[in-house]
Amino acid sequence: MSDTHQPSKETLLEIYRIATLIKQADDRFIELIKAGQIASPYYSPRGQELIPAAISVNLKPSDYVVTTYRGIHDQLAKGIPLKPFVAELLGRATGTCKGKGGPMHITHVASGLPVTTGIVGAGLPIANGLAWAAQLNGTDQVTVVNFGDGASNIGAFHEALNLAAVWKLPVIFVCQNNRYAEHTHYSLGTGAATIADRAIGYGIPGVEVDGNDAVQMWRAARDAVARARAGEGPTLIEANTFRFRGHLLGDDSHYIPKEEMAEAVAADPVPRMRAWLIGQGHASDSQLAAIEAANVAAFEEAVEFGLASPYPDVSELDKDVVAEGAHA
Amino acid sequence: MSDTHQPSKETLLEIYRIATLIKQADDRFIELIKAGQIASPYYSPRGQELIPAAISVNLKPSDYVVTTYRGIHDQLAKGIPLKPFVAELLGRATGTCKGKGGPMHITHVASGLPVTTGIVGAGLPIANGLAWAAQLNGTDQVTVVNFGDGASNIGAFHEALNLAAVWKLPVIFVCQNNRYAEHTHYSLGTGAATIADRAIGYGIPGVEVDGNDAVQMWRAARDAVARARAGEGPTLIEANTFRFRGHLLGDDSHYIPKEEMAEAVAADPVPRMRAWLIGQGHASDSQLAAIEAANVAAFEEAVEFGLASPYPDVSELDKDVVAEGAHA
Amino acid sequence: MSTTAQKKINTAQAINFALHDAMELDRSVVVLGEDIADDQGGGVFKCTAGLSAKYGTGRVKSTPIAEQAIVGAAVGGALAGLRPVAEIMLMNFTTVAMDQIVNHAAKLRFMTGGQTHVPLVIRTTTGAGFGTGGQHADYLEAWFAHTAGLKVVAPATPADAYGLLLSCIFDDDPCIFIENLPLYFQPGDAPVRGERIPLGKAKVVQEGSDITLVSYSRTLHEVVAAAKGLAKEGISAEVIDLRSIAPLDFDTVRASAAKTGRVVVAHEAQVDFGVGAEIAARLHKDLFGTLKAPVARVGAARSPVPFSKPLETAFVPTRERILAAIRETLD
Amino acid sequence: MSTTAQKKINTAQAINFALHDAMELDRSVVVLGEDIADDQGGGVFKCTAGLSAKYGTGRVKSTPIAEQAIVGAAVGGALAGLRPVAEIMLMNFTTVAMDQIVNHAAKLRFMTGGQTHVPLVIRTTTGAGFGTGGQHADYLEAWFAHTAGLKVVAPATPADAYGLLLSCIFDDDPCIFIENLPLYFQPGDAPVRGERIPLGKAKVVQEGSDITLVSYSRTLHEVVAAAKGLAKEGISAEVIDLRSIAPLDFDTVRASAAKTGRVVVAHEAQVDFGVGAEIAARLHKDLFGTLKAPVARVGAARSPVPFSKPLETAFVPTRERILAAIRETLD
Ligand SMILES: Cc1ncc(C[n+]2csc(CCOP(=O)(O)OP(=O)(O)O)c2C)c(N)n1
Ligand SMILES: Cc1ncc(C[n+]2csc(CCOP(=O)(O)OP(=O)(O)O)c2C)c(N)n1
Ligand SMILES: [Mg+2]
Ligand SMILES: [Mg+2]
Repeated sequence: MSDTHQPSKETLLEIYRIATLIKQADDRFIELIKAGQIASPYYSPRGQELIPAAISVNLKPSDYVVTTYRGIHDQLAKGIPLKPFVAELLGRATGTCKGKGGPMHITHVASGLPVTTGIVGAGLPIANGLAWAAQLNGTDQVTVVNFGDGASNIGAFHEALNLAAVWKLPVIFVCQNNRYAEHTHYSLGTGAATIADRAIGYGIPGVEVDGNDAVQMWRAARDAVARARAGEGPTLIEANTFRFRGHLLGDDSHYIPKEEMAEAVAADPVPRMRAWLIGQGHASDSQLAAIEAANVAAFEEAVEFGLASPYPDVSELDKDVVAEGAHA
Repeated sequence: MSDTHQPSKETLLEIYRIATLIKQADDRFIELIKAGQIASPYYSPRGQELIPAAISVNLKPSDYVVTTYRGIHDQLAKGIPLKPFVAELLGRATGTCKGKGGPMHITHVASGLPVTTGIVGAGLPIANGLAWAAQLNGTDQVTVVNFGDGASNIGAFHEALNLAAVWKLPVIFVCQNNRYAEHTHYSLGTGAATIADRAIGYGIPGVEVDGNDAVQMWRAARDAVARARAGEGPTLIEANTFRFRGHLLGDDSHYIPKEEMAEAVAADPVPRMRAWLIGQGHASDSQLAAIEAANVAAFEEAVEFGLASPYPDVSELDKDVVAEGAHA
Repeated sequence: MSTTAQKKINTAQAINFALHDAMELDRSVVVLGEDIADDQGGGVFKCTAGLSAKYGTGRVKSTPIAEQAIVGAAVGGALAGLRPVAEIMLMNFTTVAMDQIVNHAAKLRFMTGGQTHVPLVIRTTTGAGFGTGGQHADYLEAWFAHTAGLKVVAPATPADAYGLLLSCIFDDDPCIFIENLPLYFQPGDAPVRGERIPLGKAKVVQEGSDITLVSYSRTLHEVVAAAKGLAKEGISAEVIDLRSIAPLDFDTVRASAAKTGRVVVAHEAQVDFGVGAEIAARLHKDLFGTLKAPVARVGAARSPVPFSKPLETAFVPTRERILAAIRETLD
Repeated sequence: MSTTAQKKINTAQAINFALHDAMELDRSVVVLGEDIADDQGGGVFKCTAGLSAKYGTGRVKSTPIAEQAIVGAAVGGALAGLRPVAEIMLMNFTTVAMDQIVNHAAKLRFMTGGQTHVPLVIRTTTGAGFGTGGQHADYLEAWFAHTAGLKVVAPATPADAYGLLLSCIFDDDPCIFIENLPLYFQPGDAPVRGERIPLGKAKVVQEGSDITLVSYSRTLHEVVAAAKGLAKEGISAEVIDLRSIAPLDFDTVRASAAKTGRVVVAHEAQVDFGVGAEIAARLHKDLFGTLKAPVARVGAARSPVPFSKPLETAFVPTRERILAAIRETLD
């Protein structure tokens, strides 16, 4: 509350660069899907861009980020290279996972993205293991694991937070609370007044922040990262946000009251941050436009790369099931 | 704290009758096991007698109690008939489960004991279902589910408390916190300062009581039962207690500091309650001795019945797998 | 057969009808699962649409994302006299609830010496084809069939889905009811209202004399298509839809195999340690020395379900792979 | 063979030795599970005794009762370069962690296109005989063997337990290592220190010419005893210990079956949809027309594990039942 520490201008611009890249990527993917280029359910992160953008500027390349089916924002923020990223969404052999993983399971180990799961809650216990390895090896690596409000109701959440607390693991649990789990509103699925309240049950700090406010989000991440690096254990961050495009593409969000949606979209965090940056004198319109244009150019190059890439050969089915040379 | 409501003398004597029956039954079972009459691991509830005794006087026969492998105290308190109870521990055809369930799985539907599980945490989600049926059918049945401190760290605990909260189920979660989960001390397995703290994460009342104090325990149970019957939803009770005889028979409790054990045994709740009843003038020594003698007589009759009962026929293996007449 | 049998409906609708009819017939039928009430859209695949509007949110409950809590509530409800139908959105998510299913639902009748029983249905869907990748399309029926106390049912048509689901709901033991995602949208003959299809009875979809083809769920349609192709070549295939995997209607399979002497079993699950193995083992035992060829098995590739379209297409037991196995068996 | 092979140790000790040797050899080997550190007694069956004292509670961690968290931590650790050995106290408790095992450990190598792999071992024990009833003694190996990406190993002797566990720990993919509770206490030849037994290789325990008996884990000992009895009658049985169920050393089984023409498979798991089915299906296919009798299968009764002693005794595949199957096969 009384924390007035501001990120530097460079940091703010980097947050904006990432957030706008996410937004642009999302728009472009939806075009590709509508054009029949991606044959898969797609879970848009529109509306949640600032959360990973403000976290990632606190992370090192060697830190880990674990995420879910709704994860392109987390992946882009962590710095996944665009070409193999787009190629993976397109199911191409040049994708990060050779096309075998797909949109729900984009991983890129070299970028610190070792696991992306389609199973609600399952990333949390795995994040503990990554953090345990870091703790044991004496590296200062931090593991950030992202999940939704709905995921906070599944058993794996509870087991993971408790274990992390008892083992004092350098892990940060980031609940991206977009108020809905598929079609179910927070209040119908979750007994807790706030997800952050649940931290009490593990004896760890629980922090509720406006995930759509870059500065607040940045501060919460900064503190949690510092705590983790100092060996003081895990933090639970509840980042309040909203999901603009339904659970998955094609979902018309009929179960969301029109006013709730309208209000959220009116407060769209990316344009809001843009206006704020200019208003605060952190950047000029043309500076930001240049960032946006650079993003678009890079992303288009990646789309071209992806579309031009071959599909994996059917023989790939037999590969990577177990170590080469071993029996499946 | 300021609650000075006292159970009636009759209620106190009934609590004592049950508690002492549990203690006697436990002693007798251990004799039977040592004599080779029961071929099974045995999980003694010695030290935890007052918890179910003080709960059960608040329950109706139609209420449900769900418990675990460490459950004979809960079953006796709920009023399981002694003969088929003992016979089940002895694996006889006359047992409540025809000898198929055994010590870890004693159930007796007619006594409101529909499920006893050997899987840590698994009783909690099932208790919700029993409570849901009562809620739907408009009966005022309450479901009490017992589990240990260790169980509060498993996913099923979390999922069950949250669902019960959201559905406002008439269920009472009783954590019998005996400080150890097998050989692991509370502090090594549990992040929470108290298990009761975890209630906050579900938006329900969490009550910590001295489970070895009959009056405190009785009050906590009374309130939770009233709340459940009134349709106000679940309560989490943390009943602090201790386990005198290790995790299972044969365990020498080497992992428990000697002083901790000595202190707990010195405060043995059953003799303590006995002394208190006499000291408070609620009963005379001879009155209590009569209760004890009646217990012993009834229990011995049950042991005789059990020992004289036949083992189930091997053909029972094919029965009760699915409904009679259906294919397994 | 009533005239409704002329109409076409799809499997998602058939399931919806069965749930409506069961709930109307018996107050003890209750439904629970993620997003299943109408305020949440009546289920992600709309199978439960209209139920909460008609029967109330007491009997039709959307749940938190908590599969252990869902199946646990169903088990407890069943112990207390309800007939819960729990939806586990996708079959891979049953992995979260295996303890409740296997250690509890399947066993409580036996472990209580018959004092209790657990009349619950777990509806779940699965199947490759929609680009969902490695964690959303597994067929795990062999696990459940391996577990004493569970029934396992996997319809291939809307009418079967309707009639088998009714039977599962009114069965007194736990049933795993396996739906298939692509089949939800495929039309078929409408069922006769209220008509239950007995569990543990296979259906001879097509009689034939040269070879027996055994399948279930979506793969059955590939098998039928393969059989059509064979017919043009003058090969007469008998096609059996198991419908129930446990209990297995082995009598029907054996009788057909005894007649044709050649058998191919096809399913979308992994071949190794799959349902085909059980059928092959039994056939070779009961018909020892009389089969004209070994029982052939066709299933998915030995890998997790892949994302990329060409891989996903090759992963499932395609018509071509089924045909190849048939030809080898006929040789 | 070194002279240590003369000494007798039991399987609990053998496992303990393997863990000690692996931890000494490689810093990346870590161990976790309920009560496994020395302050908690070194494991309920003492298999991990002395590890935390020697290697510290960083590498040897007692955990909360939270099987999803245990396996999850092992998966994550494995992704980050550790070789975690997770103890799931009893095999029935793997049901709580099936999502981590099946949807994650087994699949991540494939789903990441080979970027990652998950070199973890899940040690777990099971088996009837100690009156633990319906939820503590199931054999679930067929589930895991049905899952692409998992290895499944089930030793029958202390020396095998030692050598196979070492191989599992240093294997680059996830292994399910199945121990047997009664066998923990049965002495056998001590292993040769450091000697690994390759995964996927069966052991011909005894050569013979009249019939092939295939088994693993505790049931192997019943089979060996049965074979001894047969020898007195002049019947020569070849006994094969699979040791690994996945990958299955089918070559060894087939070669033996080709020689004897008769096969009985025995295991403590359920017969239906069990490991025996896969072996029977493959044998009949590969040796079509050459076997002298159908492959027989012996397993547990078709029920949950019962408590009462006479039922428990009859539940498991007894020597008598194995002998009966052998005689029928020899007929
Ligand atoms: C164990 C499991 N149960 C159910 C699902 C189906 N499912 C996928 S996403 C989702 C909603 C998750 O909601 P939330 O955690 O709030 O994340 P969000 O999608 O809003 O980002 C559900 C139920 C799943 N993938 N895994
Ligand atoms: C899912 C599961 N994991 C592990 C076990 C083994 N186990 C049985 S009792 C127990 C300890 C339980 O401790 P607590 O919940 O405190 O209950 P207490 O025994 O003290 O009454 C454990 C780990 C089990 N039965 N189920
Ligand atoms: Mg959400
Ligand atoms: Mg305890």
